[in-house]
Amino acid sequence: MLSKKWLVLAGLLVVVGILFTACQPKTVVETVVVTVEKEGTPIVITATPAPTEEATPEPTGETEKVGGPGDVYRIAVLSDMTTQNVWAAYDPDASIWNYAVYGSKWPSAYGLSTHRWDFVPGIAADNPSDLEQEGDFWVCTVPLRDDVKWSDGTPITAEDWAWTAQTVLTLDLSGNWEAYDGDYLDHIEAVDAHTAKLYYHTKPGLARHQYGVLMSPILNKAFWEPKVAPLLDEYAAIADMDHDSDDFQAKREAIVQKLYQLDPTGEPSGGAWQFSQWEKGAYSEISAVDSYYDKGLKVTEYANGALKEAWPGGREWGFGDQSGDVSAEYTEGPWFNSVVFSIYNADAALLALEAGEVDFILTPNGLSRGQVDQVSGNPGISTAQNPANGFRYMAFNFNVKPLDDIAVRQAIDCMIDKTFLTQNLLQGAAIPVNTIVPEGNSYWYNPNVPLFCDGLSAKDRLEKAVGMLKDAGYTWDKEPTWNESRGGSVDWGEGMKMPDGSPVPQMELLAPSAGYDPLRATAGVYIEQWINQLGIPCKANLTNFNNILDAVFGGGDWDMYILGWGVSAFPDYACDFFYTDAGFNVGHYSNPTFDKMCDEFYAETDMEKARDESFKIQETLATELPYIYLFTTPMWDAWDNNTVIYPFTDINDGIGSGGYGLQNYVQAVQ
Amino acid sequence: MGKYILQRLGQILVTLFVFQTLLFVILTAMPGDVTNRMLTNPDIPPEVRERTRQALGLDDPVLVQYGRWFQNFITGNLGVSYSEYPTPVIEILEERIPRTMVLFLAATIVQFVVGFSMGRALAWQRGGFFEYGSTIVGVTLYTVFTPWFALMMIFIFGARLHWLPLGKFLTPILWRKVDIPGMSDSLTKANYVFTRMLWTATAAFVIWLIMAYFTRNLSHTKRNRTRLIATVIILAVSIGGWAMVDIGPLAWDITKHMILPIVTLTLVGFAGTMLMTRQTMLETLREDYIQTARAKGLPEKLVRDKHAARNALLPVFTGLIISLPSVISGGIITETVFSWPGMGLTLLNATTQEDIPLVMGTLSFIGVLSLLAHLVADITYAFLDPRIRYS
Amino acid sequence: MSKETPILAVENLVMHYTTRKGDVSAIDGVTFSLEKGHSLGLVGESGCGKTSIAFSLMRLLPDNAKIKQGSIFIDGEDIITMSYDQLLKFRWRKIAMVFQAAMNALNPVYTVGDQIVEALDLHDMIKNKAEAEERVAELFELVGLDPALMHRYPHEFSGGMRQRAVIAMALSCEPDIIIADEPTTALDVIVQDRILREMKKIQQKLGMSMIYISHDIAVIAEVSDHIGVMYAGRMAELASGVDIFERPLHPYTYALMRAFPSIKGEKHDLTTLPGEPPDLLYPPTGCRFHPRCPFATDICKEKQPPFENVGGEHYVACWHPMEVHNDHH
Amino acid sequence: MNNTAHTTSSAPTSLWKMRLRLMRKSLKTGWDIFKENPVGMVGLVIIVFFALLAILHPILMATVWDPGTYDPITGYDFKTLIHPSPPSWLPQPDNPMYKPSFRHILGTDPLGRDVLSQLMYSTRSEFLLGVGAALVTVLIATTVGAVSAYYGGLIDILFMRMADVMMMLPFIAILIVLSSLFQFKMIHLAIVYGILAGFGGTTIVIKSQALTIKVKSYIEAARIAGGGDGHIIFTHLVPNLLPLSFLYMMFTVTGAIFSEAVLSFFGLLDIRMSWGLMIQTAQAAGYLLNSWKYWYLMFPAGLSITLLCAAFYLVGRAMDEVVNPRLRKR
Repeated sequence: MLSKKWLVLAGLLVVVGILFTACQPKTVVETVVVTVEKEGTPIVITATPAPTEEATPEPTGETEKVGGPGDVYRIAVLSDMTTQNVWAAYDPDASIWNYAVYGSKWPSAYGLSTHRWDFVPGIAADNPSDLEQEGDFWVCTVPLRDDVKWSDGTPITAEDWAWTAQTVLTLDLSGNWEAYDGDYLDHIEAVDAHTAKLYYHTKPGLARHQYGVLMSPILNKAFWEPKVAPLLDEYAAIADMDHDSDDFQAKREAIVQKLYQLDPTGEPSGGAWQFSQWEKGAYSEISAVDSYYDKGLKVTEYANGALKEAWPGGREWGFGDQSGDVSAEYTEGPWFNSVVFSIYNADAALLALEAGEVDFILTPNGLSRGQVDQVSGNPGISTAQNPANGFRYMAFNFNVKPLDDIAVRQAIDCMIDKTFLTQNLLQGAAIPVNTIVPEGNSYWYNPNVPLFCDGLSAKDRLEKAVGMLKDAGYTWDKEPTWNESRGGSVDWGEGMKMPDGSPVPQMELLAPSAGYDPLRATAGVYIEQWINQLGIPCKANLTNFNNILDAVFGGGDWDMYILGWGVSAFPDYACDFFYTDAGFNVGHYSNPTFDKMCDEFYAETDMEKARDESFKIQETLATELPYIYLFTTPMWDAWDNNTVIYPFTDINDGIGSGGYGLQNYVQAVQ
Repeated sequence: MGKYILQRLGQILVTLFVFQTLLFVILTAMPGDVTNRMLTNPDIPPEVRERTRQALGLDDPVLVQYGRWFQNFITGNLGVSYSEYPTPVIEILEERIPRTMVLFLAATIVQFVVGFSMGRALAWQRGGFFEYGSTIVGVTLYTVFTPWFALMMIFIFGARLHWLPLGKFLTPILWRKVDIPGMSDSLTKANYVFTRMLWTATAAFVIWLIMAYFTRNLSHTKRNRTRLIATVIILAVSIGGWAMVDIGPLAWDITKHMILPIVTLTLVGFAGTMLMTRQTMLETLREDYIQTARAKGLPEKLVRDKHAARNALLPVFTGLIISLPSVISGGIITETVFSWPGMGLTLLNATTQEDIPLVMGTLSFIGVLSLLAHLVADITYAFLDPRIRYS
Repeated sequence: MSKETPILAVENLVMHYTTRKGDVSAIDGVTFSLEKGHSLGLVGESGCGKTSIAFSLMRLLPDNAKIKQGSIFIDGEDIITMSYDQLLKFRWRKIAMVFQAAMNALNPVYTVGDQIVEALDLHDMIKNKAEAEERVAELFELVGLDPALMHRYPHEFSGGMRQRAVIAMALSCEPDIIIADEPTTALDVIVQDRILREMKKIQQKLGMSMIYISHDIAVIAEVSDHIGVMYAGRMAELASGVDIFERPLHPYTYALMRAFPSIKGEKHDLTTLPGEPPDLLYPPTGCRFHPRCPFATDICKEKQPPFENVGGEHYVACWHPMEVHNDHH
Repeated sequence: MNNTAHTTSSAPTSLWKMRLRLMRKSLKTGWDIFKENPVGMVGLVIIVFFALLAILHPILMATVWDPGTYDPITGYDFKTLIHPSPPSWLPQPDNPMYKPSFRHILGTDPLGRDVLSQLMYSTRSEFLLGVGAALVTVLIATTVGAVSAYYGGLIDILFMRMADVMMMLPFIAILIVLSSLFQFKMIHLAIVYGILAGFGGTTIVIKSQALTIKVKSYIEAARIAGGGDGHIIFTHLVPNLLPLSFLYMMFTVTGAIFSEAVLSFFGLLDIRMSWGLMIQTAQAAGYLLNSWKYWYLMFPAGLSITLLCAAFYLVGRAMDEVVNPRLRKR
């Protein structure tokens, strides 16, 4: 018995000892020395300031096995990729986890620059020609570079593009393939190997042309044609059926499913990386394409918005006035031999970063504040913050009185103190948003939309809001008043009546539950209070995310809700959301003037003019307030500054979500 | 015994039918469907959502869907995952089942051995420091908030002490360089190794059983010695065999990654087995044959291990096997924290993504596994308890 | 009884059970001895301490039982002071036991043969498996069981067969003493009788000593040379079987005999004793039987009667033994 | 015995009075046995402690705690606003949460809400959840067990098959699926958990106990005296099953609270505040890893879950020794 007691005691001591050792506050290591063996020569990499004699404790075994700087760029991902098949990847499996791994595998004629989201050529040799009418068609000619090659050495040609477009149009693929929009695009013709001619049967706007077809992926015809041909034949057999019949849909879906299941093994890459291996549930790896045609491409960005691209061979391309201050300058890689994406959960990923197991954490929503806090004291880890490319908003149902009244919406907007909400309540976990285009999308962002009650105190807000309502004819049994006692609070309005004399009905505000998103839940609870202060009876219903979707988009009964959108680079979503009777216009906002502005915007083909129109649209929406934009979240990224450096870290939506870890630009610390 | 097993088999098939129906009812009654996800993407027009609904047959009458589900279940066609469209569910399950099985079989065995031994000792030490100490520690661990506990285990043993890896089930940096010749393309390397590890374990176990069968008639001390030697030899051969093949280091890598989850699962789970063993032991100790054994002059240790524990083993063992499916579903927590891509994690992800076919497939699998466990429990019980074996 | 070489001698044994409510005086100053080859029957109501004595003799008492004083000599050795290791060798080899509920005395998960072999193996009675089987077969035949049954499990045996198996097990190590604790309670009368006769026969054949324990004095009378009547943890009367039946001196013995039909067919009035056996947490003062005794006087309440030889190896603990006698005749 | 039966049918009140007296007596004996088990007492003390916390919360909110600051869900300490350079106990620019101080004894969570207030507020819902689930379980298990044992036959087979299915269901997995697909609030969780536990293993245990009671002579007597089935089940069978049912209540409470924590942790429950949600909030904001520095975000809630679950479990175990004499020390 005695011996057993000792045994237990000893066991306890061991446990306590382990805990003690583990919990000791981290000693701040000024210098981190990582010794890596490469070809027999030990290379000592030091971070600031200078190496000390003391060797730091051995990191985990995983770091040792890295071949050396520039060998492997190790990214922690939170979820596995789901498919290797490009057809599926651009439709049902479109996710950051897939794009991060091989998003750069398929070339496009043009694209957005990684850093500033400028419209730049991909495999195109120069700007596309202006759209011209040619017979029944609107045509545009795109010159392609003759030095671009697939990883198997064959050139990337206009044939590839034409074939890709034709296949998508024939099978009427959905998802991101919709960029080859059959409502506009008729076909693409390969005039010669390096000249493509686009034929539209309807005049396309920016969204369909520049931000559509011109940016769509181009697949390798030689590889895919034999595999896809039988499916096209199958489709041809059913093409004559009634396209709205269930039978046709089922058959078409079966064909599409086969397409999505085609084995892509051996598909040549048209980008900087080619697929190397995928260990399901554990990691995936891509390796650098040595012959990548853009390797060494030097990009110079000027403060005035101009841009210059210079290839090692002497080729150059650019726009704007390429003079004055250079705001950024970077050279495209890839600089690593391969990229390994290892799957961790969010917490383990951070531990892995701290332990030197990974160089970067790729998250769709950025790191959380606690995680940033955790690594902030770690000199070996750097962090960067960028606003997310999206916004959280509150929407109104125009079929519910009095929410159809602009005065009510503006009064509510007036009551919502976004600064208080984001800085105090959400304690900096959110950034206020005032217009539908996120600030990070600098080309399209309108910084001067009208604001109500911006910067006012709670008292002034209330008084101004009440004033707005009164002007619109609303009355109360007991008007909401500011009460100086108790440090200043509001005596809620009671018995509010609409201009026609009927009482304001009970409202419900749907918001995601705190478990799903504490930010929106908290915002919901506070907005509920603010609305109630005005005398509009409102109850916040914090509920399951899917229930909100069902109620709102499933044609259910709702008054107001809080959700969020992640948005695309081209701001035509503003019109998609609010065009009369548009599918996403669930609030039934209807404004002929707005529709007209959208019509113009949709049809615009000139970037400059489109920008002016977009600004007007943003102003209208900020005044009419079918949505009240609340806030967006900051995207935090963290990386191991002992192993990797980025040429720039300010990028819309963050390095991870916006730049997929900047695989083409990241460099090893030398 | 054959009749007994057949009878149980019949009952189990009925239970399976009820279970499947229940699943279908639950999952059909839920609000929303997969196409909800399309709602949040402004790039997808509502017509596309409608088209998808049609194509997936979500607008069909419930009974038609029910019939289809059943037909599919019987033919092993669990449909196509929505979240990994169009990967067949069965393929996803095939990929993840071995990982879950390896981890949880190992964890269950360790947990059982620890819990049973502790419980056995506890029953013998009523009152006093040892009993109250282990009960309190055991129950605390049993009720500790598992996600946090698991994370702290990683934090302490992985991040701070650097003894063990930080989750996952393999080291990418090591695996990426290894090519396994002759491996079929459809398989991942990990599953190739996993399957072989499972087979080795099964083979070793079967050989051990055969050995145990042939040594059953030896006298007690001799039998123990022989079995110990044989066990060591079997272990040595299997480990030695693995050490010699090329994929040995990979298996070792997986094993290293398994230690922490297993320790965690054992710590949070052993108390259940321990307390149950203690209870059944206390009940068994009141049996007359325990007095007989003592009267025969058996030392207490033998009375405990050979007579009391052997009988207490029956309910504890069946309890354990029956709890196996819940261990796997409880593994959702462990798998999530340890980034272990098994069934639990699959279920959680599928659920949050409303990937109904995958949810159904996973639950069906857990159901089938649970029923198999029941069957195994019944058969094992029959083997352990001669009263059933010979009636 | 001659005092020269008793195989078993129990002297002034006092044993208490510790419970939450206090000490239960289960055995209070019991003295008796048993000679080699003889048999002793212990009789009394349930809870009178007879089974406690049996367990004391094997030193199989539960943890909360404490032997306060007295000694138990088996073959000249005091088992109370014996070390645990010695005790293990002693059990079954010197003193074996046939348990009360033979139904449950066999472990259901081992074959009957194995359980007997286990004892044989433990006490080095056998060298190998063949010898073991031979020995078990021998034992089975001795108790009237088919040796082929040795590989069967207990649940495949009938009640009588199990009883025989348990007896065979008790016999296996050729002990000097066998305690049979209510060996036949659960069996039907015919089987009961047959088994008892056979046990007696075996005992005589092997020259062992035997202690029978039963609540049924008639059963005891059948097989025992001497009979000890116990009441509330004390020995009330101890005499040869004939003496007990012919000349019961203790009122309790008398009442007990009236409570059971005689196996010899004599008819008695079946009178039952008034009252319940005492709660041994708070045992009555003086003679423990006095609350139920029709002849009790003041002295019975105050003083414990001595356990005295009243002649002819007839011991009794009663202040008024004669009155019983008179009443009987 | 006939007499008893007669009393039963003619004067049920006196029978109940008698039974109450008996119950009080057996409660006292039970309590005496229970008292001796230190482990059980530890559990009981913990439960009482939490019960006090739960009761104290509304009192504190009504008296010392200003609702605007201390409300567990919407509370926010506006002190932050008026300090241009906050003293050390106030949130700092780099660490916006309150550290534990006299003002906020357990600090504030990442959304600036008082942790102690959240903890106490949640205690009440945890109790309601646990006890609610336990009541449902006991109600179902006792009724089903008694009915199943009393009638036997087809009813018995049906219920026992059902128990098999229920036992087969992996609880957490099913709850995860259910709570994510239907919007579960505490009450739903309590009911669903109660049903799952009630129709499952508990029923089987209760039924076997009921079987042993069913053959007791007073049941027979009641039947001979002409007591109806329902009457016998609810006046004779069920009361005798209650001690065992009560024991299983304890284990249900543990299971229900634990499930809540896990489901909340995965963000699947539709509730405003709970212990699990407190941890989830800390985790979602990324503070779980930094449990040592921000101990007040994790430990109060985490420890409460462990303590209360363990407490009910330990009380259950101690009660087991009361209800099941075979486990008792002799």
